[in-house]
Amino acid sequence: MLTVLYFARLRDALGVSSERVGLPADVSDVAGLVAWLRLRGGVWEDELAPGRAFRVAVNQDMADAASGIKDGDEIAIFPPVTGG
Amino acid sequence: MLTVLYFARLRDALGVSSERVGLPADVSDVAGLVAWLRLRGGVWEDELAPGRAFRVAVNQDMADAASGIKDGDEIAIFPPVTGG
Amino acid sequence: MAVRVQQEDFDVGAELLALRQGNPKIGAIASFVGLVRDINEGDSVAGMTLEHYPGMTEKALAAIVEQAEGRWDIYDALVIHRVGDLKPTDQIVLVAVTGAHRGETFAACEFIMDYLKTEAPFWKREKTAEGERWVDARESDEKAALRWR
Amino acid sequence: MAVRVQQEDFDVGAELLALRQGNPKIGAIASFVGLVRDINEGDSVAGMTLEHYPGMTEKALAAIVEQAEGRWDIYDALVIHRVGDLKPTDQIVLVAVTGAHRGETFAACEFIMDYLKTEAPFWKREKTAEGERWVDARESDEKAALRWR
Repeated sequence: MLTVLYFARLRDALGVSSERVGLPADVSDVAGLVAWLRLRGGVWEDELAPGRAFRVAVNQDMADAASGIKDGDEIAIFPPVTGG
Repeated sequence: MLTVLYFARLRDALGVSSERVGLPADVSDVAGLVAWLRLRGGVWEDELAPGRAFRVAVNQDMADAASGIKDGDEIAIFPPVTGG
Repeated sequence: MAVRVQQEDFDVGAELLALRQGNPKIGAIASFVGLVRDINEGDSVAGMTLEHYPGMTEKALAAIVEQAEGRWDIYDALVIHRVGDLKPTDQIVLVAVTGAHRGETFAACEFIMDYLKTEAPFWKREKTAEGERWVDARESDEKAALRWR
Repeated sequence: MAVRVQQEDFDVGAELLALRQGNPKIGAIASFVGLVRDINEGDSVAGMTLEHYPGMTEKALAAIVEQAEGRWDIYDALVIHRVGDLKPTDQIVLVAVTGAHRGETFAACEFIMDYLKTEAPFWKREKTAEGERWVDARESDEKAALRWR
């Protein structure tokens, strides 16, 4: 299982702040997970489309498309940060 | 008349903090005044020798060798500053 | 090093005093305070809510401060960032860095702020006359962070 | 703009608050505090006396702040510099700059400090175990000021 968290504008747009999903069989990195989430269609396809500005963290570290994902990980997907 | 002020290490070395002097006839700029003071010999010659690090202000503005001097001016001679 | 994420306001004077207390080798403290402005992108702002990612935020801030400590010869650094509801003139963030000399403290303080702006998971939601809106990330912040590479 | 040369200590928190009060357009305050260290050039320092050139000092500081205001888009700036007898951990100088955004306030604050170090008529006399000595100007301070040219 993965814990997937959504924050800020993305959470509002997707309508979910956190979910538990089984690690899809063919997903081993961030790019794969995002592609898998896009298959849900609708806002998922829109918000996570290539070229849209969002960031992904794996186990609370900033990640990129190639970062590995394994069972039990905490994944977070969120817009570019705007603190400070 | 000129008012000439000396500060910090230079005041200690020259043994004077302030003096009033008549504007020497052939002095019209900072270089001329410093050369005239050097003629006093001893510590004056040493401390104001070419190549020694000191600064001159004319009427409370930082000046250079070519800055003009006229009767009534307040001249200050001091070491490089070390505040902050 | 100390990193705090909190709803409560902070007292800059007291924080700076605590940061330097007990170290007479400190000659320099550079600090930065970020405040809520009453205007943004030309619109009047009545207030904002700061959201964050608990756990990751603290971790990200600590990693940024560690980078600064590895890069400059500084003694200590403090980051306080508020979350929750804030109104114009409220303090948002404090970054303070102590060291022997000013150059290192200025650089480290600005570096921490630039990285915080692009790496620490905080998001601002503004209240304007037209309703609430998420603040967009600024390209100028990306550029500011990139110049340290 | 305010420039003060004084023997008394100052309260950083209160000064920053006063500087930003009444202007909700301020989003950034960069500040710097210089402190007396208990060591310099490898020798232990028991205290120091700060001498200045009354009249010119205030004029020089005001001119430096005016240059900063002409160069960066800032709202206000404050410089407080102490004179007289100081001991380790005492505050020497405060420079604080307010503005809409952080980049300008950091730059202006560091510029003012760098110029103050090379242009404002202050001189330090240190008390060490070997007696009193005038502090020599540092070449690194000249270089720091030159990079703004």
